[in-house]
Amino acid sequence: MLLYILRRILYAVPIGIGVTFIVFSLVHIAPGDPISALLPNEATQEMVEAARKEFGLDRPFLVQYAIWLGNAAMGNLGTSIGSGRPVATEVASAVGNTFILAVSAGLVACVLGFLLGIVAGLWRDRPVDHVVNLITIAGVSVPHYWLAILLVIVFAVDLNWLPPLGMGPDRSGGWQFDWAHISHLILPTIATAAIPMAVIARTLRASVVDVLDQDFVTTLRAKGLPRQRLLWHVIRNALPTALAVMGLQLGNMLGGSVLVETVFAWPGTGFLLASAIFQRDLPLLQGTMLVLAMFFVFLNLVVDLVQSATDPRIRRA
Amino acid sequence: MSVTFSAMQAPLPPIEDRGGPSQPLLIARGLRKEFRLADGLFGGRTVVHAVDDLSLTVNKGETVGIVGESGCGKSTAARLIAGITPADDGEVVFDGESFWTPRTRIDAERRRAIQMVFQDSASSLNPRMTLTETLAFGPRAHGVPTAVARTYARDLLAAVGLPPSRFAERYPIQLSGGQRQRVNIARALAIRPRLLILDEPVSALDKSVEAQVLNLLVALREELSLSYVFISHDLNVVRYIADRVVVMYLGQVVEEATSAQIFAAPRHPYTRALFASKPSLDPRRRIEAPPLTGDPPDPVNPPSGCRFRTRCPIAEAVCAAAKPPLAAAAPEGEGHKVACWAAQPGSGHSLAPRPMGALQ
Amino acid sequence: MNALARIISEGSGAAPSPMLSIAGLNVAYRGGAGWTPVVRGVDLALAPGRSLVLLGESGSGKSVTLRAIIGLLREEGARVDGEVRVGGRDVNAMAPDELLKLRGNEVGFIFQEPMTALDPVFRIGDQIAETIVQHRGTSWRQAMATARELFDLVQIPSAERRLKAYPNELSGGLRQRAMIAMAMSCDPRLLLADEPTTALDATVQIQVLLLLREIQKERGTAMVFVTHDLGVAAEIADEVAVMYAGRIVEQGDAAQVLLNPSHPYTHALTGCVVQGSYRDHRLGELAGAPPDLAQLPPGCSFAPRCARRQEDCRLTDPARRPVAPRHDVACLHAADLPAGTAGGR
Amino acid sequence: MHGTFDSSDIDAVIVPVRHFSYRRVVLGRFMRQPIAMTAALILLAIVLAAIFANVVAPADPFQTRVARRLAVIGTEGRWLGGDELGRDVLSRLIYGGRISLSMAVLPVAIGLFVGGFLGILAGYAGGRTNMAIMRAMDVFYAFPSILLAVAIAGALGPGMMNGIIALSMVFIPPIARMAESVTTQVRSYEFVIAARLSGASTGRILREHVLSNVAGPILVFASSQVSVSIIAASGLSFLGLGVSPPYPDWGLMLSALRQSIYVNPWVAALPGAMIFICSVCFNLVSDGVRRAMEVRR
Repeated sequence: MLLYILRRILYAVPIGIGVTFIVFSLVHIAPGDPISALLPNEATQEMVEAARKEFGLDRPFLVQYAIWLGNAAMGNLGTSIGSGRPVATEVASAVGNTFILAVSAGLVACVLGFLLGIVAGLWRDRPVDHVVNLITIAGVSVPHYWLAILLVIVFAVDLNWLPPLGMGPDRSGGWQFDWAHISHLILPTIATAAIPMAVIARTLRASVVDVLDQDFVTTLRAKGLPRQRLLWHVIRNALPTALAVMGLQLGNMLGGSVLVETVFAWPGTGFLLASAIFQRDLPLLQGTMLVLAMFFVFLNLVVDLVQSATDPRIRRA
Repeated sequence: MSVTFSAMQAPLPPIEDRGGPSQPLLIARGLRKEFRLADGLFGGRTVVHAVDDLSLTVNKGETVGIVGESGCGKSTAARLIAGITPADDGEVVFDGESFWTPRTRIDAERRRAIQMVFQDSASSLNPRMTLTETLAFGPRAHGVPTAVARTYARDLLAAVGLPPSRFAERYPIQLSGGQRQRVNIARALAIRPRLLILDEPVSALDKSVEAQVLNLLVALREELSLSYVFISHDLNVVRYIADRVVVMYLGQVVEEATSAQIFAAPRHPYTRALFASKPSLDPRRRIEAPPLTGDPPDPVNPPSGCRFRTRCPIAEAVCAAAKPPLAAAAPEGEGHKVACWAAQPGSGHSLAPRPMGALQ
Repeated sequence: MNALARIISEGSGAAPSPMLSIAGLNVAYRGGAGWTPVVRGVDLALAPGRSLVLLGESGSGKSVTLRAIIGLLREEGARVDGEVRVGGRDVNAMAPDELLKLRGNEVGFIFQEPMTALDPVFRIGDQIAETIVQHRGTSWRQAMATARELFDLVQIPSAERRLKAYPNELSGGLRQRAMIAMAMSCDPRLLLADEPTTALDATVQIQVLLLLREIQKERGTAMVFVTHDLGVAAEIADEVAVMYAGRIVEQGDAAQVLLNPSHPYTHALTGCVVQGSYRDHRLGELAGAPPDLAQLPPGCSFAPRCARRQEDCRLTDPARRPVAPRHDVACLHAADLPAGTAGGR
Repeated sequence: MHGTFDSSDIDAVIVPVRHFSYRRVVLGRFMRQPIAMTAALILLAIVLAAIFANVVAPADPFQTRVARRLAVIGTEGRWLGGDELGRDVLSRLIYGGRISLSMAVLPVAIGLFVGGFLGILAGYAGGRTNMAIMRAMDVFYAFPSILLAVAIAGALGPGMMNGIIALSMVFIPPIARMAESVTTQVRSYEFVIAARLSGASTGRILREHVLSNVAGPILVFASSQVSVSIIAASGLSFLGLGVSPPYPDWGLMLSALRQSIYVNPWVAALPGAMIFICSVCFNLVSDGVRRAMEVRR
């Protein structure tokens, strides 16, 4: 088991390196001289020369990559063109905000998705299943940024129940556990959770149906086990798949947050990324991407390990 | 319906006999194959010795049966001989000419000399092809024009007992298991091989259909002067169809003899146990106690020395020390070989015959 | 029905009430066009402590009949009618909770493929213990102790370690032994086994077969054993019922049916058993394949393949009638068969 | 004649099905699903309307009218309202289908070709080729999909081509992974082994045996990605990474009309509704095809 964990971690290393390489390449696929992408337009000739030295832009591509990677490992992600502040600082302040949204939306998506999936799978082809199917088809198909706008139209503009923008009453950006803050969280949570919830539900339904079709379920019935015990077996068998899809969807929420945070002006990494794109602030884009992608790699690793811990069939592999 | 292979106009020329009747059709020497399972942290050490030093000779017109339980390596052996699975070591000589070695590949023309029929009749047929398309594929690959190959395919169907008027345009899903296996046999024969390797061809069939297919195989061998390597776990089937029998256990050959010899007087304790495990069909003469206890060991960590010793009723210290060679069993001499210390003169096993010198 | 009554009265003189009785069992599944009959009017009776082998090829309805005994089919969407009585109570009329008490408790079930029939993510010991806790209401610890004893009964070595193993960590033979332990865990009076040795290697198959025979005799458990293998049937059966196209075509004492088959199908089956060498003889063949159950021929469903068919076979579906004491055959021309053609030739 | 078996009895078992063609069976099964068929027809209508937009659309999508700025739904000549420049929203929605649907379908098509090719190659070749290709795919897989598209498009800058390139990069890896796994499976089937044994060339085996068996599942998977693609593509436009104004595109329209939700909320919701409808329909069609291809029993 320990060996297995080690191997999974070891396996994640080349993936992580590949990810950093792609992130690094982003600046170089941008049209024009990378130096102009890395510095503000009004940069002086000295600044250009200094940057050329610092980033090793006169050196071969791979050396540049090594220098950049070394800097990134030390926490130096460059300087934001837009704000002039270090990218690391910008990202650090945004990560916490995204985290709040991700946890809240993740909880909603996992719990609802899990319940809907199990119910639909157990009552396959019954009315409940059809209703869940309707909900989840809509869920996987909905453009979440549009859903966000709809929610704002209905609950903020029309009904005036909930605030349309921001993450709190003041613009400070701090988080507190009170209604003023929670009310700001509700709409972004729904918009972020919609697609992952539907994907989790659909995957879990398929998984439950799959489990129910297996021979051992007949054995369980032939043993005279009551329904609730049967349910436990089914859930336990569907669990590895459920965990895997949940982890993956949690990661995908990071991607979806770019759009939802933009709509709600939620000051997280997604919002940061959108403004980086809007201002063509490539160092900021690069830094944010690096942090998010590395987190995703880490998340995948955790999911993998948790999955293998819950599935004895792959424990020895 | 009365189409037979001999009357059929085959679009492919037969493969010329080169070595003459006394030259064995197939000689396989020292075949070896390891499968690496999960990799360890730095390169794997979990290795399954699927086939370990297998040698086999098939004479012209002969059927060699390979018997063994699941995991004994008999199916791997078949794929090694046919050259589908690359071997780690060994070579196959076909009619006096090298068929493959670990370094050489087989060219397409000579490859058709050895064909296979598999156990799973369903996955052996492309579900998207009609029977005509399936049977025409091989000849077309060898340059036969499509129209000719399709006509030939219909004749082939007739020759294995499936009237083309009703079967030619069918898909595999529309056939029963026995019918599919007939098609598989026809497909293998379509490019006129000289050796057919049959890997458990009747194991998945109902008993009543099994007999049909076995009779077909016997008739075809006669008619087309084929040779067979017939692999099965079923002793009765092997006994029926084979001239010579090879018994495998955990990747190694433990006994080899003519069908008559081995069924009359099995020498290896595993072969004996295998025979004794076969129910009698007579409720009045039942087996009282199982001849062996336990399951075959994990092929990942086979026992040292003789691999059968952990289940062997006559195992002694010498059996753990070294692997017994496959050698002529003393009294019968010619042709009956067994890998057991109890049959090797002077091996140190208490049941071993005394060395030849001492006897005279 | 009167044939049934006769079997019951003759079955075992001292014990008049049968452990199992089936009367007029019909099972149909929903097919492409309407319902497809899979079991067509099966009558059976089995006295306590006896073993009955249901013998047949794929699609003969033998496994379906077996599943009907504990009412598994209705939950799978099949249409079932007829009477299935276990210990005198009609299974098809049971309330759901009564059915739960029957299954696993009074009736044990062993499946063909222990790899897929055991839950892959639960430990073997837990899967046995949960059955015991469910039916006996013991504590988990007690149940595990019982499981431990059961492992001794089915001769699994290193029981402690094996109880904690997952199904994929055991060999095929051990898995099937564990399956038997599970089926026996509540000391059932009736054991149902669906080809329990088919997936096993020859040397392991005979071990499991003899173990099952021994346990069944020692504990006095009645058993219905489904197989396609005549040899297996010969090893374990007190009585044999041969099924073809959803019907029992021949039934009687094992020795009678296997050595003196009276139905042309049974006769042909015994003739198909591979024996000897090709040099000596050609194998007996049974031409064709079983009929499509959705489109059964009129009359006797074996008639199209029958070597002895006559005109009336295509018209009349034969009922079962005795040809000897405790030996029934459903064939219009059973009497025409030469007697004592053991082995088929 | 071999032996005594009577071939007429062999046939007694099987119901003869004449001209059983896989494609026709699948098509037949698809047409028998009312929901999937309705979705397919709606999609067809939207696509046809987009193609023949110059005939169908009631007004010029570029013509601004100050008087009709943010006109409400039902206004004469602006039946679905007017946008921030007074252009006809209905016409822009119809024309918008051209860019929005192309940006959704093209990346998946590219992903299907490139990913399908790589996956089949990796699956059939196995060994090191497989390792090299699939590990490279894993790296792209290690990004949340929309994030990767946003990052690449963000670096490349706005423009329809850039958007399509960015999205293609997103769809190649999952399609390759899918193609690899089905090909690996098909390759292990005995009919492929038998074909190899017959001496047929690799190209012939791939063409005649492998492709016909992997194409279906890969296509179905790719079709299920179109709905993801349409959401992502319009998302890029929404962020200003797709086409530039004044070209009509649903994502771009949504982004522009978002500013006016306090004035004219329901008109603002319309472009999103189009994205949603198309996405739902693509999903339903894909589900329908998958169900039609499922082997019964």
